[in-house]
Amino acid sequence: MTVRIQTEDFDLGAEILHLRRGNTGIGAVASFVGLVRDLNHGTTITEMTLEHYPGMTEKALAEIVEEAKRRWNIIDALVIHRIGPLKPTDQIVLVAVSGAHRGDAFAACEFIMDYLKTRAPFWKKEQTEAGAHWVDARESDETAAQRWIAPST
Amino acid sequence: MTVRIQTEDFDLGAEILHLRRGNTGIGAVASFVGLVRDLNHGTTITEMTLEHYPGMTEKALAEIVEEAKRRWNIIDALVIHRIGPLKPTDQIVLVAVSGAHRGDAFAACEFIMDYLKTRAPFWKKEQTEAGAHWVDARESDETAAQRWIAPST
Amino acid sequence: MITLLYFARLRESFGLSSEQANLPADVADVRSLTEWLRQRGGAWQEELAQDSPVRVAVNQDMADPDTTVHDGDEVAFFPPVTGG
Amino acid sequence: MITLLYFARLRESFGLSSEQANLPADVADVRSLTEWLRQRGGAWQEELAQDSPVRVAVNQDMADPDTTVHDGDEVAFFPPVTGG
Repeated sequence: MTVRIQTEDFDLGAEILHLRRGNTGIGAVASFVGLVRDLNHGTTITEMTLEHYPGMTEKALAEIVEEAKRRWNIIDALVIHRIGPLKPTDQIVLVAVSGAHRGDAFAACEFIMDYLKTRAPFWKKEQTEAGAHWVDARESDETAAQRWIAPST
Repeated sequence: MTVRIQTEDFDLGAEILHLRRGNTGIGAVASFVGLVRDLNHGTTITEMTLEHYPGMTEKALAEIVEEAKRRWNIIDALVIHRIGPLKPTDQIVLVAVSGAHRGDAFAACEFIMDYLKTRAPFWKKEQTEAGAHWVDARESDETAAQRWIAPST
Repeated sequence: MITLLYFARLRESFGLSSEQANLPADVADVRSLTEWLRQRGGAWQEELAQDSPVRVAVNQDMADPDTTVHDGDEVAFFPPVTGG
Repeated sequence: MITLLYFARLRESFGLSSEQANLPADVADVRSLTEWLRQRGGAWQEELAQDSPVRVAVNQDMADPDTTVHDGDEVAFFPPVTGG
Protein backbone atom coordinates (compact mmCIF):
# COMPACT_ATOMS: atom_id res chain seq x y z
CA MET A 1 0.00 0.00 0.00
CA THR A 2 1.63 3.23 -1.15
CA VAL A 3 0.42 6.82 -0.90
CA ARG A 4 2.42 9.64 -2.47
CA ILE A 5 1.87 13.39 -2.64
CA GLN A 6 4.14 15.05 -5.19
CA THR A 7 4.54 18.04 -7.48
CA GLU A 8 6.13 15.94 -10.26
CA ASP A 9 4.16 14.13 -12.90
CA PHE A 10 3.87 10.33 -12.79
CA ASP A 11 4.24 7.59 -15.40
CA LEU A 12 1.14 5.39 -15.39
CA GLY A 13 2.81 2.46 -17.15
CA ALA A 14 5.84 2.45 -14.87
CA GLU A 15 3.73 2.80 -11.72
CA ILE A 16 1.52 -0.14 -12.67
CA LEU A 17 4.56 -2.27 -13.50
CA HIS A 18 5.97 -1.43 -10.08
CA LEU A 19 2.66 -2.21 -8.38
CA ARG A 20 2.62 -5.65 -10.04
CA ARG A 21 6.26 -6.50 -9.47
CA GLY A 22 6.96 -9.77 -7.78
CA ASN A 23 3.38 -10.94 -7.45
CA THR A 24 2.41 -13.70 -9.87
CA GLY A 25 -1.02 -14.08 -8.27
CA ILE A 26 -2.31 -10.78 -9.68
CA GLY A 27 -5.02 -11.36 -12.27
CA ALA A 28 -6.50 -7.86 -12.35
CA VAL A 29 -5.30 -4.27 -12.14
CA ALA A 30 -7.94 -1.54 -12.13
CA SER A 31 -6.69 2.01 -12.36
CA PHE A 32 -7.95 5.55 -12.62
CA VAL A 33 -6.25 8.72 -13.77
CA GLY A 34 -7.82 12.13 -13.14
CA LEU A 35 -6.82 14.95 -15.50
CA VAL A 36 -7.16 18.73 -15.66
CA ARG A 37 -9.90 19.62 -18.16
CA ASP A 38 -9.66 22.85 -20.11
CA LEU A 39 -13.33 23.58 -19.46
CA ASN A 40 -15.30 23.51 -16.22
CA HIS A 41 -18.92 24.66 -16.17
CA GLY A 42 -18.32 26.34 -19.53
CA THR A 43 -15.33 28.41 -18.38
CA THR A 44 -11.90 28.03 -19.99
CA ILE A 45 -9.25 26.99 -17.48
CA THR A 46 -5.72 28.25 -18.13
CA GLU A 47 -4.13 26.88 -14.97
CA MET A 48 -5.06 25.13 -11.76
CA THR A 49 -3.30 25.04 -8.41
CA LEU A 50 -3.69 22.22 -5.93
CA GLU A 51 -3.22 22.96 -2.25
CA HIS A 52 -3.20 20.29 0.44
CA TYR A 53 -2.85 19.82 4.19
CA PRO A 54 0.56 18.19 4.66
CA GLY A 55 0.41 15.37 7.15
CA MET A 56 -3.35 15.02 7.25
CA THR A 57 -3.51 14.27 3.52
CA GLU A 58 -1.21 11.26 3.80
CA LYS A 59 -3.05 10.08 6.91
CA ALA A 60 -6.49 10.42 5.30
CA LEU A 61 -5.39 8.61 2.14
CA ALA A 62 -3.73 5.80 4.10
CA GLU A 63 -6.96 5.33 6.08
CA ILE A 64 -9.03 5.21 2.88
CA VAL A 65 -6.72 2.60 1.37
CA GLU A 66 -6.81 0.54 4.58
CA GLU A 67 -10.60 0.67 4.55
CA ALA A 68 -10.59 -0.56 0.94
CA LYS A 69 -8.31 -3.42 1.96
CA ARG A 70 -10.70 -4.37 4.76
CA ARG A 71 -13.71 -4.32 2.46
CA TRP A 72 -12.40 -6.07 -0.62
CA ASN A 73 -10.08 -8.93 -1.40
CA ILE A 74 -7.25 -6.97 -3.00
CA ILE A 75 -3.51 -7.50 -3.17
CA ASP A 76 -2.08 -3.99 -3.30
CA ALA A 77 -3.07 -0.38 -3.91
CA LEU A 78 -1.34 2.80 -4.98
CA VAL A 79 -2.46 6.43 -4.69
CA ILE A 80 -0.48 9.31 -6.19
CA HIS A 81 -1.85 12.84 -5.97
CA ARG A 82 -0.10 15.86 -7.39
CA ILE A 83 0.00 19.32 -5.78
CA GLY A 84 1.07 22.75 -7.01
CA PRO A 85 0.36 24.35 -10.39
CA LEU A 86 -1.11 22.20 -13.18
CA LYS A 87 -2.26 22.89 -16.72
CA PRO A 88 -5.08 21.43 -18.82
CA THR A 89 -4.39 17.78 -19.80
CA ASP A 90 -1.98 17.40 -16.86
CA GLN A 91 -2.44 14.33 -14.70
CA ILE A 92 -3.76 15.08 -11.18
CA VAL A 93 -4.30 11.75 -9.51
CA LEU A 94 -3.66 8.05 -9.97
CA VAL A 95 -5.42 5.28 -8.08
CA ALA A 96 -4.47 1.70 -8.94
CA VAL A 97 -5.56 -1.53 -7.29
CA SER A 98 -4.31 -5.05 -7.93
CA GLY A 99 -6.12 -8.23 -7.02
CA ALA A 100 -6.71 -11.81 -8.04
CA HIS A 101 -10.05 -10.99 -9.65
CA ARG A 102 -11.51 -7.95 -11.38
CA GLY A 103 -14.66 -7.33 -9.32
CA ASP A 104 -12.75 -6.51 -6.15
CA ALA A 105 -10.12 -4.47 -8.01
CA PHE A 106 -12.75 -2.32 -9.75
CA ALA A 107 -14.80 -1.74 -6.60
CA ALA A 108 -11.82 -0.86 -4.41
CA CYS A 109 -10.42 1.52 -7.04
CA GLU A 110 -13.70 3.41 -7.42
CA PHE A 111 -14.22 3.44 -3.65
CA ILE A 112 -10.79 4.98 -3.06
CA MET A 113 -11.45 7.68 -5.69
CA ASP A 114 -14.89 8.50 -4.28
CA TYR A 115 -13.55 8.78 -0.75
CA LEU A 116 -10.49 10.73 -1.84
CA LYS A 117 -12.78 13.26 -3.55
CA THR A 118 -14.75 13.90 -0.36
CA ARG A 119 -12.38 13.11 2.52
CA ALA A 120 -8.78 13.88 1.51
CA PRO A 121 -7.76 17.51 2.22
CA PHE A 122 -6.96 18.88 -1.25
CA TRP A 123 -8.32 22.10 -2.72
CA LYS A 124 -8.33 23.27 -6.32
CA LYS A 125 -7.99 26.87 -7.39
CA GLU A 126 -8.76 27.50 -11.04
CA GLN A 127 -7.21 30.28 -13.07
CA THR A 128 -9.45 31.50 -15.88
CA GLU A 129 -9.27 34.48 -18.21
CA ALA A 130 -11.72 36.19 -15.86
CA GLY A 131 -9.50 35.61 -12.82
CA ALA A 132 -8.85 32.96 -10.20
CA HIS A 133 -11.37 31.20 -7.97
CA TRP A 134 -11.53 28.29 -5.57
CA VAL A 135 -13.48 25.36 -6.97
CA ASP A 136 -16.71 24.57 -5.10
CA ALA A 137 -17.27 21.05 -3.81
CA ARG A 138 -19.73 19.15 -5.98
CA GLU A 139 -22.78 17.54 -4.45
CA SER A 140 -22.45 14.66 -6.93
CA ASP A 141 -19.13 13.74 -5.27
CA GLU A 142 -20.80 13.47 -1.87
CA THR A 143 -23.56 11.35 -3.43
CA ALA A 144 -20.95 9.06 -5.00
CA ALA A 145 -19.21 8.60 -1.64
CA GLN A 146 -22.48 7.93 0.20
CA ARG A 147 -23.13 4.89 -1.99
CA TRP A 148 -20.34 3.04 -0.19
CA ILE A 149 -21.74 3.55 3.29
CA ALA A 150 -24.16 0.64 2.92
CA PRO A 151 -22.33 -2.65 3.54
CA SER A 152 -20.72 -3.77 0.30
CA THR A 153 -21.51 -7.17 -1.15
CA MET B 1 -13.42 3.60 -30.38
CA THR B 2 -10.68 1.07 -31.06
CA VAL B 3 -10.70 -2.72 -30.80
CA ARG B 4 -7.52 -4.71 -31.40
CA ILE B 5 -6.77 -8.43 -31.33
CA GLN B 6 -3.05 -9.13 -31.32
CA THR B 7 -0.40 -11.64 -30.33
CA GLU B 8 2.07 -8.90 -29.27
CA ASP B 9 2.15 -7.39 -25.81
CA PHE B 10 0.86 -3.84 -25.26
CA ASP B 11 2.23 -0.84 -23.37
CA LEU B 12 -0.42 0.46 -20.95
CA GLY B 13 1.13 3.91 -20.56
CA ALA B 14 1.56 4.47 -24.30
CA GLU B 15 -1.96 3.21 -25.07
CA ILE B 16 -3.55 5.55 -22.52
CA LEU B 17 -1.52 8.51 -23.83
CA HIS B 18 -2.76 7.69 -27.32
CA LEU B 19 -6.35 7.37 -26.11
CA ARG B 20 -6.14 10.83 -24.52
CA ARG B 21 -4.34 12.53 -27.39
CA GLY B 22 -5.94 15.69 -28.69
CA ASN B 23 -8.85 15.80 -26.28
CA THR B 24 -8.51 18.45 -23.59
CA GLY B 25 -12.01 17.74 -22.26
CA ILE B 26 -11.01 14.40 -20.75
CA GLY B 27 -11.12 14.53 -16.95
CA ALA B 28 -11.13 10.79 -16.25
CA VAL B 29 -9.52 7.64 -17.64
CA ALA B 30 -10.56 4.33 -16.10
CA SER B 31 -8.63 1.29 -17.21
CA PHE B 32 -8.33 -2.39 -16.55
CA VAL B 33 -5.56 -4.88 -17.28
CA GLY B 34 -6.14 -8.62 -17.01
CA LEU B 35 -3.09 -10.79 -16.36
CA VAL B 36 -2.20 -14.48 -16.43
CA ARG B 37 -2.01 -15.80 -12.86
CA ASP B 38 0.36 -18.61 -12.02
CA LEU B 39 -2.32 -20.37 -9.99
CA ASN B 40 -5.92 -21.19 -10.89
CA HIS B 41 -8.04 -23.26 -8.50
CA GLY B 42 -4.84 -24.33 -6.77
CA THR B 43 -3.11 -25.64 -9.90
CA THR B 44 0.17 -24.19 -11.13
CA ILE B 45 -0.12 -22.76 -14.64
CA THR B 46 3.01 -22.97 -16.79
CA GLU B 47 1.49 -21.58 -19.98
CA MET B 48 -1.85 -20.51 -21.39
CA THR B 49 -3.07 -20.33 -24.98
CA LEU B 50 -5.81 -18.00 -26.12
CA GLU B 51 -7.87 -19.00 -29.14
CA HIS B 52 -10.46 -16.73 -30.76
CA TYR B 53 -12.98 -16.60 -33.59
CA PRO B 54 -11.47 -14.17 -36.10
CA GLY B 55 -14.07 -11.79 -37.43
CA MET B 56 -16.74 -12.48 -34.82
CA THR B 57 -14.42 -11.37 -32.01
CA GLU B 58 -13.88 -7.92 -33.48
CA LYS B 59 -17.60 -7.62 -34.24
CA ALA B 60 -18.66 -8.68 -30.73
CA LEU B 61 -16.20 -6.30 -29.07
CA ALA B 62 -17.22 -3.39 -31.30
CA GLU B 63 -20.86 -4.02 -30.37
CA ILE B 64 -20.03 -4.11 -26.66
CA VAL B 65 -18.13 -0.82 -26.92
CA GLU B 66 -20.98 0.78 -28.88
CA GLU B 67 -23.44 -0.35 -26.23
CA ALA B 68 -21.23 1.24 -23.55
CA LYS B 69 -21.19 4.47 -25.54
CA ARG B 70 -24.98 4.44 -25.74
CA ARG B 71 -25.37 3.83 -22.00
CA TRP B 72 -22.78 6.21 -20.56
CA ASN B 73 -21.45 9.64 -21.32
CA ILE B 74 -17.95 8.68 -22.40
CA ILE B 75 -15.50 10.20 -24.85
CA ASP B 76 -13.52 7.24 -26.15
CA ALA B 77 -12.80 3.59 -25.43
CA LEU B 78 -10.06 1.12 -26.24
CA VAL B 79 -10.04 -2.67 -26.07
CA ILE B 80 -6.92 -4.75 -26.73
CA HIS B 81 -7.05 -8.52 -26.32
CA ARG B 82 -4.10 -10.80 -26.89
CA ILE B 83 -4.24 -14.25 -28.48
CA GLY B 84 -1.76 -17.09 -28.75
CA PRO B 85 0.56 -18.48 -26.08
CA LEU B 86 0.97 -16.49 -22.83
CA LYS B 87 2.90 -17.07 -19.61
CA PRO B 88 2.11 -16.20 -15.98
CA THR B 89 2.28 -12.40 -15.36
CA ASP B 90 1.71 -11.72 -19.10
CA GLN B 91 -0.92 -9.13 -19.94
CA ILE B 92 -4.05 -10.60 -21.57
CA VAL B 93 -6.48 -7.73 -21.99
CA LEU B 94 -6.70 -3.95 -21.69
CA VAL B 95 -9.92 -1.99 -21.48
CA ALA B 96 -9.64 1.78 -21.13
CA VAL B 97 -12.38 4.41 -21.18
CA SER B 98 -12.04 8.19 -21.22
CA GLY B 99 -14.72 10.66 -20.23
CA ALA B 100 -15.34 14.04 -18.70
CA HIS B 101 -16.21 12.54 -15.30
CA ARG B 102 -15.16 9.44 -13.41
CA GLY B 103 -18.52 7.79 -12.72
CA ASP B 104 -19.26 7.15 -16.39
CA ALA B 105 -15.68 6.10 -17.16
CA PHE B 106 -15.62 3.54 -14.32
CA ALA B 107 -19.04 2.07 -15.16
CA ALA B 108 -18.36 1.80 -18.89
CA CYS B 109 -14.95 0.18 -18.28
CA GLU B 110 -16.36 -2.45 -15.93
CA PHE B 111 -19.35 -3.06 -18.22
CA ILE B 112 -17.08 -3.69 -21.22
CA MET B 113 -14.96 -6.15 -19.20
CA ASP B 114 -18.00 -8.01 -17.87
CA TYR B 115 -19.53 -8.31 -21.33
CA LEU B 116 -16.21 -9.26 -22.93
CA LYS B 117 -15.85 -12.10 -20.40
CA THR B 118 -19.23 -13.59 -21.34
CA ARG B 119 -19.90 -12.52 -24.94
CA ALA B 120 -16.61 -12.20 -26.84
CA PRO B 121 -15.45 -15.48 -28.47
CA PHE B 122 -12.14 -16.21 -26.76
CA TRP B 123 -11.16 -19.48 -25.13
CA LYS B 124 -8.33 -20.21 -22.73
CA LYS B 125 -6.40 -23.43 -22.61
CA GLU B 126 -4.19 -23.86 -19.57
CA GLN B 127 -1.00 -25.88 -19.55
CA THR B 128 -0.19 -27.34 -16.13
CA GLU B 129 2.34 -29.88 -14.97
CA ALA B 130 -0.48 -32.43 -15.07
CA GLY B 131 -1.29 -31.61 -18.71
CA ALA B 132 -3.38 -29.18 -20.73
CA HIS B 133 -7.08 -28.44 -20.33
CA TRP B 134 -9.64 -25.94 -21.60
CA VAL B 135 -10.73 -23.51 -18.89
CA ASP B 136 -14.37 -23.80 -17.84
CA ALA B 137 -16.58 -20.72 -17.97
CA ARG B 138 -17.17 -19.30 -14.50
CA GLU B 139 -20.67 -18.76 -13.23
CA SER B 140 -19.48 -15.61 -11.42
CA ASP B 141 -18.70 -14.04 -14.79
CA GLU B 142 -22.26 -14.61 -15.98
CA THR B 143 -23.55 -13.14 -12.71
CA ALA B 144 -21.35 -10.07 -13.17
CA ALA B 145 -22.67 -9.54 -16.70
CA GLN B 146 -26.30 -9.99 -15.61
CA ARG B 147 -25.99 -6.98 -13.30
CA TRP B 148 -25.91 -4.66 -16.31
CA ILE B 149 -29.14 -5.93 -17.82
CA ALA B 150 -31.25 -3.81 -15.50
CA PRO B 151 -31.35 -0.22 -16.80
CA SER B 152 -28.27 1.60 -15.54
CA THR B 153 -28.60 4.74 -13.44
CA MET C 1 -23.66 -25.27 -48.91
CA ILE C 2 -22.84 -23.77 -45.53
CA THR C 3 -19.57 -23.22 -43.72
CA LEU C 4 -19.26 -24.89 -40.32
CA LEU C 5 -16.63 -23.71 -37.84
CA TYR C 6 -15.53 -25.39 -34.60
CA PHE C 7 -13.51 -23.75 -31.83
CA ALA C 8 -11.57 -24.67 -28.71
CA ARG C 9 -12.54 -27.99 -27.13
CA LEU C 10 -14.98 -28.79 -29.96
CA ARG C 11 -12.31 -28.24 -32.59
CA GLU C 12 -10.07 -30.69 -30.77
CA SER C 13 -12.80 -33.26 -30.08
CA PHE C 14 -13.94 -33.25 -33.72
CA GLY C 15 -10.39 -33.03 -35.05
CA LEU C 16 -11.76 -30.38 -37.40
CA SER C 17 -11.73 -26.59 -37.43
CA SER C 18 -14.01 -26.04 -40.43
CA GLU C 19 -15.92 -27.82 -43.15
CA GLN C 20 -18.27 -27.09 -46.02
CA ALA C 21 -21.55 -29.01 -45.84
CA ASN C 22 -24.57 -29.57 -48.07
CA LEU C 23 -27.56 -29.61 -45.76
CA PRO C 24 -30.50 -31.99 -46.11
CA ALA C 25 -33.74 -30.19 -46.96
CA ASP C 26 -35.14 -30.67 -43.44
CA VAL C 27 -32.29 -28.77 -41.78
CA ALA C 28 -33.57 -25.20 -41.51
CA ASP C 29 -32.48 -23.91 -38.12
CA VAL C 30 -29.79 -24.26 -35.45
CA ARG C 31 -31.78 -26.97 -33.64
CA SER C 32 -32.10 -29.26 -36.66
CA LEU C 33 -28.52 -28.51 -37.78
CA THR C 34 -27.21 -29.54 -34.35
CA GLU C 35 -29.34 -32.69 -34.42
CA TRP C 36 -28.02 -33.53 -37.89
CA LEU C 37 -24.41 -33.17 -36.68
CA ARG C 38 -25.16 -35.20 -33.55
CA GLN C 39 -26.17 -38.11 -35.73
CA ARG C 40 -22.57 -38.45 -36.83
CA GLY C 41 -22.10 -40.20 -33.47
CA GLY C 42 -18.94 -40.43 -31.35
CA ALA C 43 -17.50 -37.07 -30.33
CA TRP C 44 -20.32 -35.31 -32.21
CA GLN C 45 -22.97 -37.06 -30.20
CA GLU C 46 -21.11 -36.40 -26.96
CA GLU C 47 -20.18 -32.76 -27.45
CA LEU C 48 -23.54 -31.77 -28.94
CA ALA C 49 -25.66 -33.71 -26.43
CA GLN C 50 -28.88 -31.92 -25.63
CA ASP C 51 -27.74 -30.85 -22.16
CA SER C 52 -24.35 -29.61 -23.34
CA PRO C 53 -23.62 -25.92 -22.94
CA VAL C 54 -22.41 -25.52 -26.55
CA ARG C 55 -22.92 -22.07 -28.07
CA VAL C 56 -23.78 -21.44 -31.70
CA ALA C 57 -23.19 -18.33 -33.78
CA VAL C 58 -24.77 -17.78 -37.20
CA ASN C 59 -22.92 -15.32 -39.40
CA GLN C 60 -20.92 -14.18 -36.35
CA ASP C 61 -23.95 -13.32 -34.22
CA MET C 62 -24.92 -15.40 -31.22
CA ALA C 63 -27.82 -17.65 -32.17
CA ASP C 64 -30.41 -19.78 -30.40
CA PRO C 65 -32.05 -23.07 -31.42
CA ASP C 66 -34.71 -21.24 -33.45
CA THR C 67 -32.26 -19.17 -35.49
CA THR C 68 -32.71 -20.08 -39.15
CA VAL C 69 -29.83 -21.37 -41.24
CA HIS C 70 -29.59 -20.62 -44.95
CA ASP C 71 -27.36 -21.65 -47.80
CA GLY C 72 -24.17 -19.58 -47.70
CA ASP C 73 -24.28 -19.03 -43.91
CA GLU C 74 -21.30 -19.36 -41.59
CA VAL C 75 -22.29 -21.36 -38.52
CA ALA C 76 -19.88 -21.74 -35.61
CA PHE C 77 -20.05 -24.15 -32.67
CA PHE C 78 -18.04 -23.48 -29.52
CA PRO C 79 -17.97 -23.80 -25.71
CA PRO C 80 -18.95 -20.90 -23.40
CA VAL C 81 -16.31 -18.19 -23.79
CA THR C 82 -13.47 -17.78 -21.30
CA GLY C 83 -11.40 -14.80 -22.47
CA GLY C 84 -10.43 -11.64 -20.63
CA MET D 1 -1.52 27.04 23.47
CA ILE D 2 -2.91 25.40 20.33
CA THR D 3 -1.87 25.54 16.69
CA LEU D 4 -4.49 26.85 14.27
CA LEU D 5 -4.17 26.13 10.52
CA TYR D 6 -6.17 27.64 7.67
CA PHE D 7 -6.33 26.29 4.12
CA ALA D 8 -7.48 27.33 0.65
CA ARG D 9 -10.13 30.09 0.59
CA LEU D 10 -9.96 30.53 4.39
CA ARG D 11 -6.20 31.00 4.32
CA GLU D 12 -6.63 33.73 1.72
CA SER D 13 -9.62 35.39 3.44
CA PHE D 14 -7.83 35.51 6.80
CA GLY D 15 -4.48 36.39 5.24
CA LEU D 16 -3.03 33.75 7.54
CA SER D 17 -1.97 30.13 7.12
CA SER D 18 -1.25 29.35 10.76
CA GLU D 19 -1.08 30.85 14.23
CA GLN D 20 -0.44 29.84 17.83
CA ALA D 21 -3.24 30.78 20.20
CA ASN D 22 -3.82 30.75 23.94
CA LEU D 23 -7.41 29.73 24.43
CA PRO D 24 -9.74 31.26 27.01
CA ALA D 25 -10.82 28.79 29.70
CA ASP D 26 -14.35 28.47 28.27
CA VAL D 27 -13.13 27.21 24.86
CA ALA D 28 -13.23 23.44 25.19
CA ASP D 29 -14.53 22.09 21.87
CA VAL D 30 -14.70 22.86 18.16
CA ARG D 31 -18.01 24.70 18.57
CA SER D 32 -16.73 27.16 21.16
CA LEU D 33 -13.38 27.53 19.37
CA THR D 34 -15.17 28.47 16.14
CA GLU D 35 -17.39 30.92 18.05
CA TRP D 36 -14.31 32.47 19.66
CA LEU D 37 -12.65 32.96 16.22
CA ARG D 38 -15.89 34.33 14.76
CA GLN D 39 -15.82 37.12 17.34
CA ARG D 40 -12.74 38.52 15.62
CA GLY D 41 -15.25 39.98 13.14
CA GLY D 42 -14.70 40.78 9.44
CA ALA D 43 -13.59 37.80 7.33
CA TRP D 44 -13.65 35.60 10.46
CA GLN D 45 -17.29 36.36 11.10
CA GLU D 46 -18.16 35.82 7.44
CA GLU D 47 -16.21 32.65 6.73
CA LEU D 48 -17.12 30.99 10.02
CA ALA D 49 -20.81 31.99 9.95
CA GLN D 50 -23.02 29.31 11.46
CA ASP D 51 -24.43 28.21 8.09
CA SER D 52 -21.01 28.07 6.42
CA PRO D 53 -19.82 24.68 5.20
CA VAL D 54 -16.40 25.04 6.85
CA ARG D 55 -14.75 21.78 7.89
CA VAL D 56 -12.60 21.36 10.99
CA ALA D 57 -9.92 18.77 11.70
CA VAL D 58 -8.43 18.21 15.16
CA ASN D 59 -4.99 16.59 15.12
CA GLN D 60 -5.51 15.70 11.46
CA ASP D 61 -8.78 13.83 12.00
CA MET D 62 -12.09 15.21 10.77
CA ALA D 63 -13.94 16.72 13.73
CA ASP D 64 -17.47 17.83 14.53
CA PRO D 65 -18.71 20.67 16.77
CA ASP D 66 -18.57 18.44 19.86
CA THR D 67 -14.97 17.33 19.36
CA THR D 68 -12.93 18.48 22.35
CA VAL D 69 -9.91 20.73 21.93
CA HIS D 70 -6.96 20.51 24.30
CA ASP D 71 -3.77 22.40 24.86
CA GLY D 72 -1.17 21.28 22.32
CA ASP D 73 -3.74 20.31 19.67
CA GLU D 74 -3.47 21.14 15.98
CA VAL D 75 -6.82 22.45 14.74
CA ALA D 76 -7.37 23.12 11.03
CA PHE D 77 -10.18 25.06 9.34
CA PHE D 78 -10.88 24.58 5.63
CA PRO D 79 -13.59 24.48 2.94
CA PRO D 80 -15.09 21.19 1.70
CA VAL D 81 -12.34 19.35 -0.18
CA THR D 82 -12.09 19.42 -3.98
CA GLY D 83 -9.09 17.27 -4.93
CA GLY D 84 -8.89 14.28 -7.24
